[in-house]
Amino acid sequence: MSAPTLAGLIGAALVGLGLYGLITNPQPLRKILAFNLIGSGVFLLFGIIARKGAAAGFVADPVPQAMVITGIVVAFSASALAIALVLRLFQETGRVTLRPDASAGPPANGADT
Amino acid sequence: MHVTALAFAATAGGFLLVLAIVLPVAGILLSLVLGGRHAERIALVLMPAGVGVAIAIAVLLWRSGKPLVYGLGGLPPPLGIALRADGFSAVMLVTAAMVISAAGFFARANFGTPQGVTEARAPLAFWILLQAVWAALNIVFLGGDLFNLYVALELLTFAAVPLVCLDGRPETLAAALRYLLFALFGSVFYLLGAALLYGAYGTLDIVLLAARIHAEPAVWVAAGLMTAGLLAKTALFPLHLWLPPAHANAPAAGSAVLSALVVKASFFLIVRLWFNVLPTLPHETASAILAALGSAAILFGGVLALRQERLKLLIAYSTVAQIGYLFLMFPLAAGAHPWAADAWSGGLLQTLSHAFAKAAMFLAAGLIAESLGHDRIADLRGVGPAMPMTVFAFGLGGLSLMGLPPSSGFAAKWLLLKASVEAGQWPWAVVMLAGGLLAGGYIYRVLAPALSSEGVHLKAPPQRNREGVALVLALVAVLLGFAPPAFFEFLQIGRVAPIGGLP
Amino acid sequence: MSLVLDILTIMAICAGAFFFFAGTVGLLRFPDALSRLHALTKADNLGLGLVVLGLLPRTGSLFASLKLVAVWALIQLAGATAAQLIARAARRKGPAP
Amino acid sequence: MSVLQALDIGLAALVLAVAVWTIFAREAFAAVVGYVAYGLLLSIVWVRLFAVDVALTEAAIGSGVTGVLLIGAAARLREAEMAAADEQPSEPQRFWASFLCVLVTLALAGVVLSLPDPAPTLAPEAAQKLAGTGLGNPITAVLIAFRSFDTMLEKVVLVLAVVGVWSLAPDRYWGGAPGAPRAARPESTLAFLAQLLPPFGILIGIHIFWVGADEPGGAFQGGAILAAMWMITMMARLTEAPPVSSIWLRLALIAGPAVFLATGVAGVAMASGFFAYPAGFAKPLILFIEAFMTLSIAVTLPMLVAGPPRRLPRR
Repeated sequence: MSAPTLAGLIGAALVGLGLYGLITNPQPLRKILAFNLIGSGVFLLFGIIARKGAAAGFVADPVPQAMVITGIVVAFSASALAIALVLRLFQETGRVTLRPDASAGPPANGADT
Repeated sequence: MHVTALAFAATAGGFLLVLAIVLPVAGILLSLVLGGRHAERIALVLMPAGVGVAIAIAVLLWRSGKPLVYGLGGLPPPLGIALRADGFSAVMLVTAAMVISAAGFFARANFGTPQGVTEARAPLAFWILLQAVWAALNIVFLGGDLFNLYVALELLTFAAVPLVCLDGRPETLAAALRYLLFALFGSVFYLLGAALLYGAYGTLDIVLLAARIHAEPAVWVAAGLMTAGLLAKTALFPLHLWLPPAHANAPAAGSAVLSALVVKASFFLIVRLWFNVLPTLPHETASAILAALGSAAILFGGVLALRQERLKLLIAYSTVAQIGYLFLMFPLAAGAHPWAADAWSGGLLQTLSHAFAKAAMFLAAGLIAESLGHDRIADLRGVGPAMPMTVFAFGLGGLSLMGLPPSSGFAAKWLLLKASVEAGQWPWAVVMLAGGLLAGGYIYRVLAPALSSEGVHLKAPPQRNREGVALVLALVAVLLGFAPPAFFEFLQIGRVAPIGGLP
Repeated sequence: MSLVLDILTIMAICAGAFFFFAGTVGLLRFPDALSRLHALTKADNLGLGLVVLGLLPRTGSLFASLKLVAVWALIQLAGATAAQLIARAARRKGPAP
Repeated sequence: MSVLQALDIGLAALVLAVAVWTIFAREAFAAVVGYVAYGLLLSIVWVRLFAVDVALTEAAIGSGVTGVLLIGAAARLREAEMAAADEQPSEPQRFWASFLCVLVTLALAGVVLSLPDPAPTLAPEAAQKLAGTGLGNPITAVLIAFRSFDTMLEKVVLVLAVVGVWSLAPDRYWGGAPGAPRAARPESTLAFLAQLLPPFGILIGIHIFWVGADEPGGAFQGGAILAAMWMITMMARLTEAPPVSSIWLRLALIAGPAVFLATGVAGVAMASGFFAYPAGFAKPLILFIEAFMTLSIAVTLPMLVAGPPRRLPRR
């Protein structure tokens, strides 16, 4: 049970757990949390591939590790945009729900630019 | 390996590929710093230049007959990233440049910075996001590395989501949030598949992967995850819930770009994945599943479009249906059969014709909604005589969706039809005909009241040049139907002959 | 000489672990937020101090030991501030949290 | 079963336990607090995978700044939770979701275990090309020299996220400043921390950026620490966010990607192509680009946490 194999199992479990949270939890904030969980599971996967790819004097393959750093920053900006949307939705409607209300389209009377 | 040397000789026109990306990215950065009216001017200057670069790439590719390649950082893959342009990407580059330029010129009236204000929120955001969508599309069409394509997909998502809720109404915020969650789910599963491919083969470059991949569990799971992720972003049938509210609520120019191009980017990657990365994989079952989902999308989208009371929602559901046609290409275009080339050309032409036709229809619907103050289909009586050019553009676009003879939609569907009959897979043919009937149904539902002769009161008569933009797009959708056979050979450039053959 | 240092390290780290354990038990057993905070901050800071003390002889260079002490000082600072803020929030929210 | 293996198994169990808590906790605030702890535990897992750069990034951005974002949102959304209580998915939906997730997990675990153990790697190529860049840290070399297009794009993604967040503001607030205004007399203990910490934080941030060329560290990690220092002063109301229309803020936001793009384009003339560095000048150029990247990150992250503009612009 070397560290990479263990981390691989954790990564797979995190992806499954995050997917469950993303599907079943109705609250958008919890869905964003679940999305971050899946993201960290995927990055763990890159991590063990890097560790198993240790060669040429490096303790790990630098290319997937660089991808993980880029991935973490992109995942953060995704969470930032999603959180800003949730807060604005809460500010506008007082509720935070993804359920489309009756008129999912533009209002019947307002001119739509 | 001979493949590496052959595939990565940086061709002469390589720098054009870089220019196609640097222009919009520089535009984004300059527009944010200069702000105000400069953002609009920068965008309107860069767009024609971008169309020129895209056409130059297409001409160069046509003359060389081989995909253009450019290694970034002076490093060939696998360590560096390569940009590749083949027939499909060159054609999509030109389409993206034209549709975005049209949307930009159309949107000048809605998103001009008002007088007396140095800078307003919606105009600045719109022009930056429009250039960002364009930059992301160019990178998706030219990217040669799967992780680079992941970052491009994220750039596309961050540019498209704020476009949906640009006017800030509550239902647009809910639609944008649902779109963002689906898009994030899609890109994280795409990344998961890419991670598995890197773990198995040590590279993420498309050409190198194609040479190394053979059928094994890791590749099947990776392909399944990546396809599922990309299907969520393409809004194919079971995963289409986010599309109608998102595309219907965006501003007119925004929904034209979203429906015509943004949805096609992830479809482009599915084609890249199954035809360029995994040609050596037995694909019968996967293609059958994709085509079955496509058929369900055609029928489901068509029926739902028939039942909509708002014009923009009807067009959005028609997008869900027309996307289904694209996936009929997978079982027919794969394999070294005589009809494969026709199916490939048919699928690509359907992508182009839907891009132009749907952009024209959304712009026309935007004009109608502005002039009448609403877009309820029931109350569209007499809008035809009042706004002839707009309704004519809408009708031409509808022609292409229905697949009636003079339009490119007809040529694309005819090629797919011919291929499915030759291949003996007749269910796809039946579905296509049913889809055509449904499309006819919902287009008729709009045109019948519109062309009735009753007078209607227009709040504000539409501007002539904006109607012209919608009409030009619709005409291009029709003219593509008369494309010479050379055009279809152009589409074949860079297409990986399946089962182990490489260009 | 190194034997004495080793014994010192083992002793210090065991004591530190014990204080961490005590802090956690305090967190679980004590009735209200303020007493839990009390248990946590006291036990954990002391525990951390002992663990750092135990590790000091084992670090190779002086610079690494300074880094360890800096880590301990920063955690003290952050811990104290956080405890203050939580205590103020708990008191403002009402007697029985 | 060496002690390290025991540590690994314990750590793995702890990470999974906190992750389960994050998904199944009843209250959103409790889940978010669990997520921050989960992020820090994950950083230790990254250290065990010999990825110290990634551990730094995960701790600073993955759980630190994301944690601030989520805690702020969870605090504000507490009262909205009651409304969403009635939308819990039905039993059959829950069953099918868990069935699908178990399937995905097992397939993934099976495939991950079957991946070749000495995995095919790009380490030899990276080592060979590392000398050309004059850098010691291979990850910084991959980020800024070999796959620089990814990193530049990712900086543009950050700028775009800021534009997206700003575009969510109501029209009347455009030109105003996001976040809370500066308090007249900030006197809480947070103000004390916000006065004492930043000098050390800025020093450490710049050190981590500078040392990133040869040791674990770099622009992202250093920039994140500098961003944290600015955020703590903003949270303590010692400083306030600049207005959205301020030219300096926008220049700082685009400094990173703009310099990266300009150097890349200059590479076509001076070196062998786009994003190529002239032979002898790789390291100074890379540090030059990284300096502006650190500045951009140190400004972008707080702007993303501060959110859209919330105050009227001062005429």
